[in-house]
Amino acid sequence: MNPTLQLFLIISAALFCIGLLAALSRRHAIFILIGIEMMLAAAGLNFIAFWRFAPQPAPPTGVMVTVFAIAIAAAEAAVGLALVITVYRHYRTTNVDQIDQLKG
Amino acid sequence: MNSVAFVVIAILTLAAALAAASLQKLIHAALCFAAAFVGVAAFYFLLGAEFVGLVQVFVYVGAVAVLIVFTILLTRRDAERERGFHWSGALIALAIFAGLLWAIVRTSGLSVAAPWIAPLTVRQIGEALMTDYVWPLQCLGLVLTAALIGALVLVMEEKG
Amino acid sequence: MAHLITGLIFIPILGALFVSVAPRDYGRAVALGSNLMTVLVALALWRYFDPATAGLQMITRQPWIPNIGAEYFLGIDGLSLLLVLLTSVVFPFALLAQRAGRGFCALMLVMQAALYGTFTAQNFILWFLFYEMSLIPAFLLIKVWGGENRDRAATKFFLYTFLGSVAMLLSFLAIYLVRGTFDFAALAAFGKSGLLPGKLGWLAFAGIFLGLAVKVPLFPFHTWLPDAYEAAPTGAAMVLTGVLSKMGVYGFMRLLLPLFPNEIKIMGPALLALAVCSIVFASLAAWGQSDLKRMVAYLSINHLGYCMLGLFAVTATTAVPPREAQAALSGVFLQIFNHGITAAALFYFVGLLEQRRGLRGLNDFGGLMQRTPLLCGWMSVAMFSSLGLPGLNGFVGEFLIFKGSFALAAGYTAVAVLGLLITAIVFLRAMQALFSGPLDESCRELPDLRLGEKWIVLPVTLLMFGVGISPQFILTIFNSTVTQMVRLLG
Amino acid sequence: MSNWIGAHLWLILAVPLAGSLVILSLTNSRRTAAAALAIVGQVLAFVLSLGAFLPTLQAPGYRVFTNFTWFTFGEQTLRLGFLLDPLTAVMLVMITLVSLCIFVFSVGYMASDKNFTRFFAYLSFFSAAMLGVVLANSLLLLFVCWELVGLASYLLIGFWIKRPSAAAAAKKAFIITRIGDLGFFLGMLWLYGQSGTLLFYDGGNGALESHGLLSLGASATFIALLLFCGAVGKSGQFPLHVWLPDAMEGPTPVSALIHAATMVAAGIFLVARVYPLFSLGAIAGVTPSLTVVVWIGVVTALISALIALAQWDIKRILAYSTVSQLGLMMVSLGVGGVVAGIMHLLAHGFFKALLFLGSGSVIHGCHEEQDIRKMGGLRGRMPVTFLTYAIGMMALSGVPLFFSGAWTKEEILHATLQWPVSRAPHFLMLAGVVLTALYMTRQMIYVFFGHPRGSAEHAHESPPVMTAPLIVLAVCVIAFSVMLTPAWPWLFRYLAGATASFAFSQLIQPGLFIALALVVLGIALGVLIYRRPGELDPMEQSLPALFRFLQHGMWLDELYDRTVLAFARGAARTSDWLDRYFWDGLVRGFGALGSSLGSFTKGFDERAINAGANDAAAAARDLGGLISRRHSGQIQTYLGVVAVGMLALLLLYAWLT
Repeated sequence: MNPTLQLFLIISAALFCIGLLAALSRRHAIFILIGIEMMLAAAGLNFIAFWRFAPQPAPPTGVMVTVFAIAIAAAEAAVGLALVITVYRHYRTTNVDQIDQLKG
Repeated sequence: MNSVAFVVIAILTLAAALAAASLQKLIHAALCFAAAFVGVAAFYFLLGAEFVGLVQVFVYVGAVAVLIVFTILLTRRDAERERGFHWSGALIALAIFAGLLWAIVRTSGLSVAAPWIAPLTVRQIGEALMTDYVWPLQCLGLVLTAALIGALVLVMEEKG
Repeated sequence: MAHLITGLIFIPILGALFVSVAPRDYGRAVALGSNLMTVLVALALWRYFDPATAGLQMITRQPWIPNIGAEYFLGIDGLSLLLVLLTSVVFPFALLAQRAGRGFCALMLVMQAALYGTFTAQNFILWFLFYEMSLIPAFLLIKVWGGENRDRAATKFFLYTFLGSVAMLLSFLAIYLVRGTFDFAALAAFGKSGLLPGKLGWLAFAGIFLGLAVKVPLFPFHTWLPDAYEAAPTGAAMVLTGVLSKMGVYGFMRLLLPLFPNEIKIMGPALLALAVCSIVFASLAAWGQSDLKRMVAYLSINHLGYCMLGLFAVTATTAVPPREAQAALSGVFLQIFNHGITAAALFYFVGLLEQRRGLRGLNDFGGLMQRTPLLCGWMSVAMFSSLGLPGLNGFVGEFLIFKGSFALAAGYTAVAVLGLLITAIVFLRAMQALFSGPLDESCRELPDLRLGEKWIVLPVTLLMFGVGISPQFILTIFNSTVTQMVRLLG
Repeated sequence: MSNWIGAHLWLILAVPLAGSLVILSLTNSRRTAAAALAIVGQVLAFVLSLGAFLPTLQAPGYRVFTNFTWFTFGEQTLRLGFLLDPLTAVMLVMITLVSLCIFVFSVGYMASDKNFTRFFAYLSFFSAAMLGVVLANSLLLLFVCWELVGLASYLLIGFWIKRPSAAAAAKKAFIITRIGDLGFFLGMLWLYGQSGTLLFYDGGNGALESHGLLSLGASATFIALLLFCGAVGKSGQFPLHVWLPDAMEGPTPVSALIHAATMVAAGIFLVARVYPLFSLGAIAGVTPSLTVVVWIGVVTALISALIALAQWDIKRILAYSTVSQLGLMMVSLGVGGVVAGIMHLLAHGFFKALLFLGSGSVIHGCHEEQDIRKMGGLRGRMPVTFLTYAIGMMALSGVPLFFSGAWTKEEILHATLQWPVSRAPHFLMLAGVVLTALYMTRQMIYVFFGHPRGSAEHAHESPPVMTAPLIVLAVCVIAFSVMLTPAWPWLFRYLAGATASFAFSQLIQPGLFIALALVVLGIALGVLIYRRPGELDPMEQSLPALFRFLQHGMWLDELYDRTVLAFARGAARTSDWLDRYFWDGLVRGFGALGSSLGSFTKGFDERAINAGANDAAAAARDLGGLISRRHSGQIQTYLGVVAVGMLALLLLYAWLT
C-alpha cells in the first residue's frame, strides 16, 4: 500500500504539534526558535504533499511557496538567533521567563 | 512511492523532532533538530520535490543548524542545561494535535494515491522563478538583505 | 475625475513621507499643506458629485490580486462623500488644535489616508486593509503621545478593536468561501435571499457585528473608549471621536445592513435594546464622571447610540413605512456628521482648558466666565450643540432619528429620550462647575482665547450654526442614497 | 398692508433677534448703544405687531399663514410656517408692549451692572424666541422657539454668574422644563408620525384641521397629554413648578419678563394653540386630556396660593402667585373656557409685570433687600411705586369694575360653573380667590404699611426711567379692563371669532357680587390678621408646623431630592461603577478565559504539580496574580493564546460541520 495524502497530513500535523510543544513548553529561547522552525517545516511539508497529490499536471505553486518559506525561515532564524545573542549579552540569561520587558 | 521508506522516514523524523523538543541538553537538541530536518528533506525527495529537499538540507542542516550550534556555544554559560518545562504547553499541543487529527480523518477525499508525475526539473523551477514569481523573488531578496543587515546590527551594536 | 479619490488617499500618504523628511520645525506646516490639498480635492469631489444619482459614482476599478478576489475598487455615494467631507474637516481642525512634532503629524496623515480609503473602498479586502491601517497610527498616537495610563489604554484599545477585526475577517473569509466574491455590491445582491446558509450565516453575522460594535462602540463593548479617549492627546482624541468612530457606523450601513437583512431583522429587538442601553448607560456614566475628558468620551458613546437607534429601528419592524425609514436614516447620516464636528470641538475645548490649567477635573475650575468669557461662550455653543439645542446642528439629526425611530419602535425611543435629559444634566452641571460661581484662585491667571484659537474655532462653530439653521446643504448630499437604501430595505 | 404683514410675519421676530446678535458683538463699554438697539428693536417689533393686529380686526375668524420648506430629506419635505390669527395677534401686542416696558425699566435697574450689554442681548433674544413661539404655524417651529426661550431664560436666570445660587437656579429651571419638554418632544413625534405633518394650518391639510385630526383617532388623547407635559414644565404647573420660585435668583426685570409676559405664558398658549387636539372627540366639552388639565390646574392653583401665604421674599410671593394664576388659566382651558383663559393670560401679563417691576423698584429702593420683614412704611417714601403696586395688587386680587383681573377671573369662574363633570373646581377656585386676596394683602401691609423696619428706613423713590414703565403698565391694567367687561365683550368675541356689540345691561352680573364678596372677605381677613406686621407671622405663631410646611414649598424640593434625584445620582454612580468594573470585566472575561488558558503555561505546573494543597486564600491570591500576569510581556503566554485560539477555531469547525 502506498502512503496516501492523509498520512502525509498526519505526519505534518504531528510535526507541527511537536514544534508547538517546543515553543510553548521550553524556557530556553533557542528551543522556541527550534519549535517555530519545525512548525514552518510542517507547513512546507503540507504544501509539497498537496502539490504532489493534486490532479496532474499541476502548476508548481506548492513547490515555489515552500522554497520561499524556507528562505524566509532562514532569515527569521538568523534574526532570531541574533536577538538571542543580544538579549543574552544584555540580561545574561536566555531563559524567557526572566525576560518580561515586552510589557504592553 | 515506497511505503516502507515512508514508515522509516516518518518514524525517524518524528522521533528526532520529539527528541529535539524534549532533550535536556541544548546541544543534543540542536543535533536532533538537524536530524529531523534531514527527515523532512527525505519526505520531499519521496514526494518528488528533489530540489526543495536539497534546499532544505542546505539551508537547515548546512546553515541554520550550524547557526544554532554557534549560538549555543556563544551563550553557553547559561545554556548548558535547561531546567523548566511547562506541562500545560504539552497539553495544549496534544489537544491541537487531536483536533487536527480529527479534522484530517473526517475530511473525505484525502485517501487518494499519488498520481504519476513528470519529474520537476530545476530548469522548470528556475523558469518559474524568473517569470511568474519574479516579484516575490525580488521582495524575498530584499527581505533577506534586510534580515542580514538587521542581524548584523543587532549583534554588533553592543560592541560599539 | 475618476482618479480624484485615488488622489485623496495618496496625498496624505505622500504628505506623511514629506513630513518625516521635512526639517523639524516645518513638519506641522507640511502636514497642514497636505490637508489643504485634500480639502481642495474633497471639495472638487463634492462639486463633481451628482446628488441626484443614487448609486456609486467616480468609480475606479483595477484588478489587484485576482486569485483571492481582491480589487482596487473605489467609488463614492452620498454616504461616502459625507464621511470624506467630515474627514476633511476634522483632520485640519485636529492638526491645528495640537502643537505637534513630525512623528505625530506623519501618523495623523497616515490615519487620514486610511480613513479616506475606508470610506471609499468597495471591495472587502481593500476596505479591510484601510480599516486596519487606521488602527496602527491610532495605537501609536495614544501610546507615544498619550497622557497618564497611556500604555494600558493603548493596549486595551488595540486588543479590543483588533479582536473585533479578527472576528470580522474570519466572517468575511467564510462569506468568500461560499460566495466567491469580496465585492460589496455583489454580496449585497445575495443578502436578501440569505448570504450564507444556517448556522454559518449567524456566525458570520456575529463576527461582523462584533467587529463593528467594538469599533462604534456599542454597549457593552464600549469600555475601551473612555480609557483610550482619556489617554489620547487632544488632536488624536478629536480624530478618534470625530472620524474613527464613524468607521463602525459606516460599516453597519455598508456591510451589516445590506448583507444580513434577515439576521438583523430577527435580532432587531435585542439590537435596539443594546442601542438604548448605550444611550442611557453612557449618559448616566457621563454624569458620574469628574474628569472632563472622560465625560465627553462617555457622551460620545451616547451620541453614537442615537445613530445606532435610528439604524436598528429601520430594520426592527417587518413592514417599514418608507417615510419613517427615510427620516431615521437621514437622521443617522446627519448625526454622523454633526457628532463628528461637535465632539471634536468639545475635545478641543477640553484640550484648551487642560493646556491652560494643567488639570481637567470638573472641580479644578470655577468662575471661568469672569476670566475667559470668550472661551466659555464658544465652549457653551459646542455643549449646547451636543445636548441638542434647536438652532444648532445636534437638534436636526436627533429630531429626524427620533421621528423615524418613534414611529418604528416607540417603546425603545421613549426610553432613549431619557438620554436627551441626562445629557442636558451632564452639560449643565459641567457649565455650572466650570463657568459660574466665584472665580477659582487657580484660574486667576488663565488667558482667554488667543487670536489663533479664535480662528480655529470660528469655522467649526459656523458650521454648527449652518447645519442647525439650514441643513439642506448636507442633506442634499445623501438624499438619493437614503431613498435608495430604504427602497432596498423595503 | 394686511397682505404684506401676513407674508412678512418673520420680520417681527427677526428684528429683536438681529438686535440681539448685534448687541452680542458689542464690547462691554458700549452701554448706550446696546440699550438703544434693544429698545429700538422692541419698538419696531411692537409697531409691526400692531400692524399685524389691525388686519385681524377686519373679520371674525381671520387667519393668515405662510408656509415654507425648511429642508428635504429622503423624498419628503419638512415644512415650517408662520401664522397670524387673533390669538397670535393679541399675544404679539401684549408681549411686545410688556417687553418694551421691561426693557426701559432695565436701563435704570441694571445701570450699575458690569455686563449691561450682555443683559440686553439676552433680553432681546428672549423676546425674539417668545415671539417665535407665538408666531409659529408648525409645532416643530414652536418647539424650536420654545427651547430657545428655555435657553434664554437659562442665561437670564443665571445672569449674575458669580452667585452660585443663581447658577443652580438656572440649571434647575432648564432641566425641569426639559423634563416636560421630553413629553412635548414625544408628543410632537407621535403627532408627526400619525398625521404626517407638523403644520397647524395648511389649507385643509394641517394637523389641526379636519384632515389631520381625522388621522389621529384614539391617539389624540395621548398626544395631547404628552404635549401638555411640555406646558406643565414651562408654565410651572404641579408637579414641575418647583423651578419657578427659584428662578427669582435672576435680576428683577428677568422675573417680570419670565413670569409675566412670556415664558410662563408659553405653556398656556401651547394648550390654547393645539386646543383642537385636546378637544377632539369631546362629549359636552369633556375629554380625558382636558380633565387632566383641569385637575392639574386646580392642584397647582391651590397649592401655590397656600405656599405664597408663608413666604418672606417679596419676589417669591409673586412667583407663587404666578404659579397659582397659571393654574387658574389651565383650569379655564380645561373646562372649555379657552377665551377666558387667554384673556386672563393677557390681563395677568400686564398686572404681573407691573407687580414685578414694582417689587423691583422696592428692592432697588431698599438697597437690594428682598425680605418683606425688613421693609414696611414705604407708602410715604415711594409714592409712585406704592400707587402702581396697589393697582397691580387689586387687579391680581380681582377687585371688580376697574381692574382687569376681576373681569377675567369672573369669566373663568363662570366657565368652571358650567363644567359638567364636577362642581369641585368651581368651589376650589372660589377658595383660591380668597387666598389670593389674602396673601396680596399680607404683602401690601408688610411692605407699604406700618413702621419702617431694617433697610426700609433709608428707602428712596426710584428714578423716572423705572417709574415711567410702572405708570404705563398701571394705565394699561386699568384701560385693559374696559376691553374685558361683559358689557362690551369685544375681545371675547374677537378671540372666539364672532362679532361683538355693546350692551350696558350686561355689565352687572350676579357672579360679580359673589366675586366681590369673596375679594372683600379676603382683604378684610388679611387686614385683620396682619394688622401688626412684625418679625413673626401670625400663622407662624398659631400654627408653626403648618407655616414651616408651607414656607418650604411643602417640602417638594426636598422630596424630589431624596427620591428622584437621589435615584438618578445613584444610577449615575452605578453605571460608572458597572462600566469600570462589570462590563469591562465581562467583556475582558472572555479574553481572560483564553489567555488564562494560555498563561497556564506558567500557572498550571506551579499550582497543580509543584504546589500541592494550598489553602484557599493563597489560591485566590494566585488567581489574582494569574489574571494580572496576563499583562506581563511573556512571549510564550502570547503564543499560548494563539494556540488556544487555534483550538477554538478547530472547535468552531467541528460545530459547523
